Amino acid sequence: MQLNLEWAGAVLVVTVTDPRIDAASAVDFKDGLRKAVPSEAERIVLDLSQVDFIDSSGLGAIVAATKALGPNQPLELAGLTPKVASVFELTRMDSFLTIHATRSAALAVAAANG
Amino acid sequence: MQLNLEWAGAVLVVTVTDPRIDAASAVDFKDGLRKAVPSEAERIVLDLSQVDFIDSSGLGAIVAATKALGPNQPLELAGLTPKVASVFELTRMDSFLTIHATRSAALAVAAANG
Amino acid sequence: MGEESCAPVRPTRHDAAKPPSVRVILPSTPLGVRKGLGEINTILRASGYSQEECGTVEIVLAEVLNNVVEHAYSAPGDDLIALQIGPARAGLSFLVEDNGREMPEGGPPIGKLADKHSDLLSLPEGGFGWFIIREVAHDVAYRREDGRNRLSFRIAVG
Amino acid sequence: MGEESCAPVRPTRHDAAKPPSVRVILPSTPLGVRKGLGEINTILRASGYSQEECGTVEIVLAEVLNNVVEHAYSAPGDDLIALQIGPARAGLSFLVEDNGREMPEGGPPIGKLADKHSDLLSLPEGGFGWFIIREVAHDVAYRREDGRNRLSFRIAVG
Ligand SMILES: Nc1ncnc2c1ncn2[C@@H]1O[C@H](COP(=O)(O)OP(=O)(O)O)[C@@H](O)[C@H]1O
Ligand SMILES: Nc1ncnc2c1ncn2[C@@H]1O[C@H](COP(=O)(O)OP(=O)(O)O)[C@@H](O)[C@H]1O
Repeated sequence: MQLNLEWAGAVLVVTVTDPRIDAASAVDFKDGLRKAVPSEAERIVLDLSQVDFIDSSGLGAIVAATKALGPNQPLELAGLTPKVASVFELTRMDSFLTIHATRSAALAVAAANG
Repeated sequence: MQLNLEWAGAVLVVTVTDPRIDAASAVDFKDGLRKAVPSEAERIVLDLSQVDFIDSSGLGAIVAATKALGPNQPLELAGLTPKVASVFELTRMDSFLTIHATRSAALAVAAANG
Repeated sequence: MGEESCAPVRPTRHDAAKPPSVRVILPSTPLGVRKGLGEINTILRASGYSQEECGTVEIVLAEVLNNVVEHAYSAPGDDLIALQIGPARAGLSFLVEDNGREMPEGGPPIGKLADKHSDLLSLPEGGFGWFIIREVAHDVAYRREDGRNRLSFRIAVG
Repeated sequence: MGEESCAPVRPTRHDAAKPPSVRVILPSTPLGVRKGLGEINTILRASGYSQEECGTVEIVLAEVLNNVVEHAYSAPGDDLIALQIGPARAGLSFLVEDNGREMPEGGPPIGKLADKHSDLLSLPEGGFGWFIIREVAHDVAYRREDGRNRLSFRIAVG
């Protein structure tokens, strides 16, 4: 599972460059994310704009990562493509997670919130 | 690979109770047959009436076993089911190997030949 | 699980799609499922289904097939899953068959969702699969026959 | 390899069989091939092919698929074999694809048989595979494309 890391101040932007977070890659994704995020990160933006498909394993991995990072390192999502967005909506996970239209929108909000 | 052994005088009847002698089981079959036949066996009847399918690996294993046992311990076949018989015919192996319609036919011939 | 309730992955109706009749056999492994979904997507696109409709089919099949891999068979190995796709009165019909273990309660789980009022930290990290299936698919039926699991359902696309 | 030469596994003609459209993805392992042949057999029987016709298809596919397992791929692992079955002008058409190594001479072997006059002890213990394929199948064609082997042929059943 390919993850691209980039800092915007204290915000870590993690871009998933694989087109799928599915049963074949969810464990890898969760491990990769855990290793990628240092304690200095005050906020994490997960850029999913290159992800074309997610299934319930991928969804579970994102929920698990969000819970593991906890309220002090909020994980926020950005750039959901249509199929991915519909899975979040279908499972109502869109009402529990913070989702931004784009990565820049996510960073703008992060900057405004300090 | 399940082989059933039974003696009829000095004739050893080996019944293959698995439905397939194929690429997944041919090596096992060849090993099993080698271990099953003691030097006392003067003739071996391989009862294939429970075998529903054989491929070229299984055919090769039978040819190899026949060659390894040699002319002093002739290996003869009995009870070929239709699909199995057609593979022996197709490859012309039916003209090199001794094939009996049934196991009792094989034993009758063996008894007549001493 | 009525037509009304599946708003987010709403099937669009048009006349172009021609339901294929196809059988797909795939390895019971995560990568086998991924590959099979790719093939099915190609077939459905070629049959005139929209990208959105293909996405609807893909998410349901992903959940059904991954459940077989993870729950019906013990460990990824040489096991296979057989899938039949064909025309239905309204949409496409699907039949998924495997030789794995029987469904735990003799039938597929209900599939429930997190409580609306629960907070993030109490969210479940799994169990979304059957909720998605029941939310999107129709006429879900399960039977155990000849040591085989047979799960059939319909998806309203086309 | 004309229609005349495949006497022992002779296809019978009747009107009941309806050629199915099948996509198969198999693990490149001996057991994967065995299970795949079982699923294909089930589908062909359900499509109206006789037991004898299914046997004809099974032996050819067994040889083709086991060759991929044994010769194209280095060792049984996560490799996959893709197989497509569809209707042909006369019979069923097959396309087998793998990502393994190229056929040694740039094409499938001729497949030859033991000399009629040889004795038992000089019989070959292998190499029957391609003889069987060429004896039973028609229109055998091989091409190497995009690092993939594509072998197509037709079997005159149905
Ligand atoms: N095909 C199946 N065979 C056996 N058990 C199943 C199958 N599908 C689902 N289950 C059972 O139902 C439960 C819920 O399935 P699901 O909603 O897909 O969630 P998850 O797979 O994430 O656990 C599984 O944990 C399993 O116990
Ligand atoms: N799919 C394949 N890819 C590469 N080489 C092959 C393939 N099929 C056959 N061959 C080569 O052709 C030879 C003859 O094949 P075959 O007649 O099936 O006999 P066998 O498999 O028993 O050796 C093989 O030994 C191998 O060298």
